[in-house]
Order: sequence, then structure tokens, then C-alpha cells
Amino acid sequence: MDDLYREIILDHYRNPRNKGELENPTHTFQDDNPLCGDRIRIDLKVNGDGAIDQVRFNGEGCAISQASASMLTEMISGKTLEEAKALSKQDILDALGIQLGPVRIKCALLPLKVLKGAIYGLPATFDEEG
Amino acid sequence: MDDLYREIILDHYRNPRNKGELENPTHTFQDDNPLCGDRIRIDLKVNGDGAIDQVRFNGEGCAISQASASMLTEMISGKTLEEAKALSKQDILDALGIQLGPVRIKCALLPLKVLKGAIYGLPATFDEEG
Amino acid sequence: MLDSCIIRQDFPILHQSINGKPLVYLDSAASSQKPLAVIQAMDEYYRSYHANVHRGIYQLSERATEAYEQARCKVAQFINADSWREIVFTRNATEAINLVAYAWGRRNITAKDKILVTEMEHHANLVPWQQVAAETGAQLAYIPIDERFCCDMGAYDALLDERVKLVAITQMSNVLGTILPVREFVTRAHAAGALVLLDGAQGVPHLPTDVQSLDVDFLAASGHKMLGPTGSGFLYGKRHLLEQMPPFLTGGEMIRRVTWEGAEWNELPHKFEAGTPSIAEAIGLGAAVDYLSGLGMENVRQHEVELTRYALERLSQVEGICIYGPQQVDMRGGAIAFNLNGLHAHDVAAILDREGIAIRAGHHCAMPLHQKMGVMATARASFYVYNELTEIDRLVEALDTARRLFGG
Amino acid sequence: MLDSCIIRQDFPILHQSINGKPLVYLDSAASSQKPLAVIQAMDEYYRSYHANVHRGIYQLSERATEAYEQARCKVAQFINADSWREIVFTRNATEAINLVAYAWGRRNITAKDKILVTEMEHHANLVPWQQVAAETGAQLAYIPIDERFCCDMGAYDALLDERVKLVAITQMSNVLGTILPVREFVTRAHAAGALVLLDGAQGVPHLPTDVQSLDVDFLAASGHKMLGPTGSGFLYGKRHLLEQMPPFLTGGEMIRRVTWEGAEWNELPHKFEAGTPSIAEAIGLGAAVDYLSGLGMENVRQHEVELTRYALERLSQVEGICIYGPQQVDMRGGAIAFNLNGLHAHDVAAILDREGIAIRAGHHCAMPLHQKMGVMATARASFYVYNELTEIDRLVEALDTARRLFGG
Ligand SMILES: Cc1ncc(COP(=O)(O)O)c(C=O)c1O
Ligand SMILES: Cc1ncc(COP(=O)(O)O)c(C=O)c1O
Repeated sequence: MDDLYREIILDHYRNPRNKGELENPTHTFQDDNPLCGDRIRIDLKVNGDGAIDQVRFNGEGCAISQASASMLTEMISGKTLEEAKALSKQDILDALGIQLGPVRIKCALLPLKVLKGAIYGLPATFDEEG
Repeated sequence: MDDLYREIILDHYRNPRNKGELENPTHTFQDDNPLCGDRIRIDLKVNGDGAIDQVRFNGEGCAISQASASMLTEMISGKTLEEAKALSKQDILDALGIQLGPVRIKCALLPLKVLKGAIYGLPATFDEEG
Repeated sequence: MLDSCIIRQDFPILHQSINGKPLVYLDSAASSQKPLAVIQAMDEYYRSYHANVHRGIYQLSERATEAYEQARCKVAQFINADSWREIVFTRNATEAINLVAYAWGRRNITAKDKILVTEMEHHANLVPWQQVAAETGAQLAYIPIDERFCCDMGAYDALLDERVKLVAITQMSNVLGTILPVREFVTRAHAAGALVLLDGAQGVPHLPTDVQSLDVDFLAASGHKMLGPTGSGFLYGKRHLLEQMPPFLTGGEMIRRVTWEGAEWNELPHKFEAGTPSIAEAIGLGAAVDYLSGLGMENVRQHEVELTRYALERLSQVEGICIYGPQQVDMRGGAIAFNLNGLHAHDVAAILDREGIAIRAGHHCAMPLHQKMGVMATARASFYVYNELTEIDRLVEALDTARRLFGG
Repeated sequence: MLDSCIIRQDFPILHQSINGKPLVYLDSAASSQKPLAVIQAMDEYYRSYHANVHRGIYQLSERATEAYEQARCKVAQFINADSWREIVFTRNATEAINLVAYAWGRRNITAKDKILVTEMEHHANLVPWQQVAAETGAQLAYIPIDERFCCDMGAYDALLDERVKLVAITQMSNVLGTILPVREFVTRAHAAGALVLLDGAQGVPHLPTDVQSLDVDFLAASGHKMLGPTGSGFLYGKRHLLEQMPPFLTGGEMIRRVTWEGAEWNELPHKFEAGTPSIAEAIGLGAAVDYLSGLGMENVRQHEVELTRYALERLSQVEGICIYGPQQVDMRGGAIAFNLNGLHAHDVAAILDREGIAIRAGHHCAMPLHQKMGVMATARASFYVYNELTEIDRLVEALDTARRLFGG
């Protein structure tokens, strides 16, 4: 019935992929969006070749943020860190495939922000100017 | 040509009555309206019967404030202090006989305010609520 | 109830469709819509007599000054202030509270003092006091709410000792809808020697409000939540308090005299209105107050009681709903916060938007309250004079749709 | 010159008569009139998409948020700010200056520091610094003006030692019309380690203004003097300065997170915008900026240069007139203060009003400057895009009438 909640988004929301935590992650980060209470944690295990062997996300929040996190873990599984670094906001929005207003876009991009935080060890800043 | 500057107002402005100062006034007061720089001083000499024997005003400012002061001195000459106390804002506006906007009304009423200050020894408060 | 058919004709914004469905606007607690009378009052001002106020000796400026000051008198009458001099125009309720926090709070509150607020305060009546407490060393204490979503008056008494300088409370919670027993709060506060600031952002638009009978010392309100324009709000303060306070913002208009060395302040309320004021906004607020007075605030309240009664009844039948706030309509206003089991409030709001229904979702600027309730966010529907019972039916249907979509 | 015939069609207020004479509005330095584009942008907002901004998950709110933030981008571009994050919406220039005085001044200025202002500052850029000086013990010093009504730059150099923390100057005097050499002020101030706050209330509406090339640290401006609505103004601040500053007003919107113990602030510029913002006002200001950009600020300036040149020429022939301000049009804007020998400025303004001509009379919120010039009040005519040469003829005629009335 609804573009915003396409079946694929509902599916990722209801059946999140790679949900949980890793025992000894090589990279981990967590952040939230206090405006709506979305919270995402991402753990990575990167092997000697710089490839992402394992990825898990955990968290709570709205369907958009949770589906976005679930989809993101699928996108980066087996990729190298360099490939993961190259992921852009637009890549995420394309994967979601929906139009989002200014509030919901923050939900959608929170997982990517957390991923970049895990990789760089710092919170990423998404300045909407860039 | 102009209600605001009726001939009588221009006359009082050009030829102010009772302008100057008294040597040993029994009552004196001075105040100003910093918004426009109008400044009025009034000196009274009140005799044993409580009547105003002599009155002088001094000051500078716009035609309205100066004419109002000049007319006021004529109104109170020879009157008793009690009669002077009884003068109201409306009495002054009636004497001027013109319609005044919110800014100019302060000019028109400054001399009365100073007179009351002289009589009571205190600045009068004209609360527009009253 | 009010005849919302007639009232709705005055609100052009309501006659539109969102996603092909007639708009149902249920977010008046965030900001109300504006009747034509308000929109036109401002339009006329700009088209025929805009000029800066107070110092102009020409007719446009005199007309503008008169309209601006008349609006102040209307507001004073609306809340039954003793004098128009007790009304200071501000941008919103937040600025009004900050004015008190800066010009009264930081001057009168010291490290040995206490400030009391309730657990249900909006950030606007919370963060400024946290800041005053942090800067002065005073203690900020919270009057707890009980399981009925009301203030625990026993706990209030226990907190209210002679160290308390200020009790800052909301007239009506923007989340729970709870109406506070303001007169009771004031009597006890005054007996303990404390002043009371009332956050009327939600109360003034929806309840008959009489500052003299409530005997509050300060009242803050938002014009834009009571049919007035954005950028309008006001502070009421008892005259002797406002007289004693130093100015807050300084500059033109608020002075009597300036020299190289310093300045003397203007009389009330101009002392607190620095610079060119929000003239069109005040005029618009005056028109809003006229509109509300025309309806009668008792009728406004009764209309919302009926809407709220019906909404609580209908909503309580929605599967998996949890409603936060008092059940009895006489203890509450028409802001109803809720969650649907397993659904995030954002998702609920987004689905409702698809159905043309505008509600709010989030923490509603009351994060500590949400923390206490153990949720990160709630959905909130809120009502005003233009809402009608059928809109509540639309809300309930759409919630069922949302439940089905996410449940399935 | 601009084609004022065409421009005037956009300003409905100008098509009226005062006392049977066509209105001549010569008080734009106090507040400008508004074009239809501005009036209609606000009207449309209220009629079709008013809602509170930033947190709404429904279409009205999303549209309102987008329009509000777009207006911010327009303002940023208009003054060539590096980023929209450097623009904080305020009620007026006065509030913008006070924001800096509270959130930067009171935190960074101490008893051993100095603040410099010019002798021609408006109270808005004077009284806040007197207050900071009084509260911190800092010294406030005045950069004198010379007999040409310009700043004495040698005296500025002499005052500018390493104790100076802030130089607060106007871009253009609202009394004298004098345009200050801002870039020169900034270079010297920065060399001495001081920041510069520019009061652009008169400059931004009338001169092309580029904050990056001027390199000012803060810029305050009034929306309502640049064709925008009342209740609109803004502060520009360099990003690193705004980042370092604590918030000013606190409450909703400006926080990231609130707990029982305290709060974290939102990112720029929201950190400085507490509570529901002036949404319609920002949208109106955005439309005003579009209008001015459409004309081209170079053309606006050129139009006013021509008006000013003609006005100075014509006025200087009026018997007994004294004009306060520079003679050369390239050193000044279109605010012309004057007195007629033996007439109080109030009387002049009142006579002119009878002729349908709106000018201002008084101290124009610059009492110390008037004291220095040895007068209590001046009359002031000021121009904007909708004024035309024939209106100056009307002004001159009416001044002759006034002279005759009082002279005779
Ligand atoms: C209870 C309460 N207090 C204060 C405010 C702040 O109002 P404003 O945003 O107009 O400053 C609000 C509105 O959100 C409110 O609901
Ligand atoms: C030079 C100058 N600075 C500041 C102001 C204050 O502007 P506002 O009244 O919009 O705060 C004015 C306007 O009167 C002005 O002319």
C-alpha cells in the first residue's frame, strides 16, 4: 500500500539480518539519535586482508533505522574496509529506495554513521552541506 | 492651514507667557522627555492664602510642549494650589484644542507633569490606564 | 460542543488533501492553525499601515503603535491581568521563561536556594532552570508524578521548604494532558515564601486562565499555540516584580535615556522589549485572542472535553495501545500520548501521514518524562477548536491500518 | 536608477493618501515597507502549510521545515556566509547583538579588557556593551568621529591596544548615513587580536555585503529593514566562534538530549534557536532576500546614491537647514538627518505628516551622538528602492511650508 514501507523494508524490519553482537570485534561503535530514540551498535570482525569477515548490528528504533541497519550489514559483508568506507549516503538511500523527509532521513542514515564510526574509531559528521 | 498648529498654539509658542524663572520660588520642579528632548521647569510663588501669586516656566522643546507650558501658566495664575492640583490631562488637551498622537501627547502633558511635581515635590506619574 | 463546521470555514489550511485524503490536523499542541481573522489582520497591517512603532510622528506609525498597544491590552484582558503594563511580548513561551531566568532567576537565586519543577515539564521550563542552578549553585529538585500521571502533592509539600525560591510548573502537560492544580501549588508556594512561574504554553490556549485568581507571579505563553502567528508569545509578570527586575535584552526602545556612561530604563513593559518589536505578530495575536474570546474559553474547554472523552473511549479499544495520561477528562486536556505495541512512534506517525493525519511522534521536548515512563518516544494526537469527532474516527481507523501493516 | 514605477507596484502600502496627499514614505531606516512577494509568502504559509518545524513526521511539517531552512540558506548566500550553519534567526538586530553580548561577551571579556564602539552607534550596539562592561568590569571606549562625521581612524589606532577584545561598529550610521571602512577596521582589529562585531542593521539592506571578504566575526541585521517582516532578523557568526559559545536561550529545539541532571546542545545553528522559531517570519525574510537579489544589490546601492545626491543638493538649498552627515555620496547612505533653524524636529515631522510625508524625528536611538552634536533631536529622511526623485521635491516643498508656518 505504501512506498515508505515497501515490502523489503518491512521484511528487514521484521526479520533483521545479522542482528546481535560479536565476541571480539576488531571494530565496534554505537550511536543514537536522541530525537527519536533510535539506537544502533555495529560490530565488525576484519581479517588480515582487510576484509569484513563478520558483521552484527544491534539496536532499537523505528522501522527505517532498523531496516537500514539490516540492509547495511548485507551490503558490507565480505567487502573490504576500503569498500565500506566508500559507501555514501546516497548508496543507503538507493538501497532503501524511498523518499524520506528531513526527520526520517536521520533515521535512515544512523547505521551508516555508526559504521563509519566503527571504521574510523570516531563519530562521523554528516554535514548536509557536503 | 492646520489643526495641529492652530493660531493660538503658534502664538503661545512664538510669544510665550510667563517665561523665565523666579528668584525665590516657594515651589519649583523640572523634568524632561528624553525621547524628544523637551525640557520644562516651573517656578511658583504661593502666598499665605495658598494662592499662586507668580508663575514662570522655562525650557525648550517643540511647539506643543512650549505652548502647553505657556497656556498652563495662564490657567493657574491667581488660582489656589488646590485648584491647580485639580487640573486634569483633559483640561490641558481641551485648552490646546487639538488631536494628538501617542508621541505628541507626551509633549503636551509634560508641563502639567512638571506642575504637579512642583506642587507635590515629586514627579507625577501619568499612568495611561487611569 | 462548538459547531466545528462553521469554525472550520475560518481555517483555510484545513481544506486540503494529503495523499488524496482530507487533512486531519491533530498537532495543535505543537502549533495551532490560524483563522482568517488572524491572517487578514497581519495582511492588512502590511498592506496599509506598517511602520515602526512608538517614536513615529506620522499617521502610519501612530496607527501601528495603537494597534500594537491595543493587542497588548487584549492579551492582558484575556488572562485578566491587572494592567497592560504586566504583559511583555516575546517570540514564544521559551523566550518568556528565559527572560525570567535571566532577569529574575540569576539575580535572586543563590547557592543556598532551591528551585522546584515537576517531572513532566517541557524542556522550555526545565533547561533554563537547570542552567540557573548550574550557574548559581542552587539545587533543582523534581516534584514527582504518581501512577495516575498527576503530581504527587505530598511529595511537593515535602520538597517545599524555606530554601525554595521558585516553583516552575506547567499549567497542562503537553504529553500527558494532565492539568495541574495551579491554585493549590501557588497557595503552598507562597506560604513557603516561594514565587510561582506558570508555563501556560498548553494551558492558556485551552483553559480559561485568570492570573489574578490563580495568583501566579509569572505566566509564560505561546501565541502560535493559541491561533496566533509564529513569532508571538508573551510573559505576564506581577508589576512589582517586573519593576524590580533589571532589563534582559538591551538596546533601543527599552531605554529612557542613554549617555556615554550608561543608561536609564524605560517604563514597563517597554523596559523588556528591546529593539523593533514583532508588530504584525502582536496584532495577529490580538486578533487570535478576539477570536477565542468570541468563542468563549469555557466553550473551547467544553469542546475539547468532549473530543477528549470520545478519543479516550475510542483509542482504548485499539489493540495493543498504551495511553499515557489521566483517564478522567476533567483532570486533563486534549493532548493524548500513546504507543502501539511493538511499533515505534515514528512509524505510526509516518503511516498516519499517508492517511492524511498529522500527529507528532518523539519525546515532545520532555525527554526526562519519557525516560521515567520507560519509553524513548510516544505518538501524540492533540485537539483544538476546529477538530471534530469524525476526525477521531479517522485516527482510530488509521491506527488499525498501521497495526495491520506492521503486525502482518 | 531602478525603475521605481515598476517597483512601487509591488508595494501596496504606497498607494494611499494621507490627508488627501499621496503618501511619501521616507522612514525606511526605521523599518522598510514590504513587497507583495513577502506578504504573499507568509500568507501562503499560513493558508497552506503552517506547522511546527524540525520534528514533524507529516507533510505540512516537512514542507514548513524545508521552507524555513531554505530561507536560512538564502540569507547565508545573500551575505556570502561560508555555511547556512552560521546563520541564527533572531527577532531583530538588537537580539542578535544581545546574543553575542550574553553568550560570547560575558564569557570572554574580563575586568582587564576593553571594548571599542564608535560614537555614532545605535543604542542597540551600545547599551549591550555598556552592560557587559558594567558586569565584567571591562572598559568601554568610544572611537570618536571627526568634523566630517567620519570615524577618526588615527584615534582608533590609538585606542586599539592588546587589551581590546572586541570592536563593535556599525556598517552605516542610521543618523549620519556615514558608511564605515569596515575592512579597514577589521584588519587593524584582527592585527591587535580583537574580534569585530558589525551592526549591519543599516548596511545589509542598502549595501552589497560579503562577510567573508569583510572578514567580520559577527554580523547582526534586521529583516524588517530589508523588505522582510517584523519579527525577523539574524546573526551571522564565524562557525568556530559559534561552536565555542554556550547557548543563550535554552529550551526545546536547541538541545540534543536532556536528562534530570543536565542537557547536551544541538548542532549549529539550532543551538541558538530555542523554542518554536519565527517560521513565517523566516520565510518572509527569504522572500525579501530573493526580491533584493532580483534587483541586484549593486543596483539598489546605485539607486540610493542617486536619490541621496539629489536630496543633498535640493535640501542644502532650504533656508536655515543644517544637515548632519558626510557630503560625498560615496561615503554615505540614504539616511539624512537635519534640522531647520529654530524649529524642533517634532514640529517639522508633524507638519510633514500633514503633507503626507513620513519622516522620523527624535534621537533615532543615538542619544550620545546627538549630545555630541549639541542637539536634542534631528529630523531624518531615509530612502529605499521604492523612493523616487519627485518625492524629494515633495519633501523640500513641505519643509518650506514648515519654515513659513513657524517663521511667520
Ligand atoms: C508545556 C510547554 N511549554 C513550553 C513550550 C514551548 O513553547 P514555544 O515553543 O512556543 O516556546 C511548549 C510547546 O512546545 C509546551 O508544550
Ligand atoms: C544602526 C542600527 N543598529 C541597530 C538597529 C536596531 O534594529 P532592530 O530594531 O531591528 O533591532 C537599528 C534600527 O533601528 C539601526 O539603525
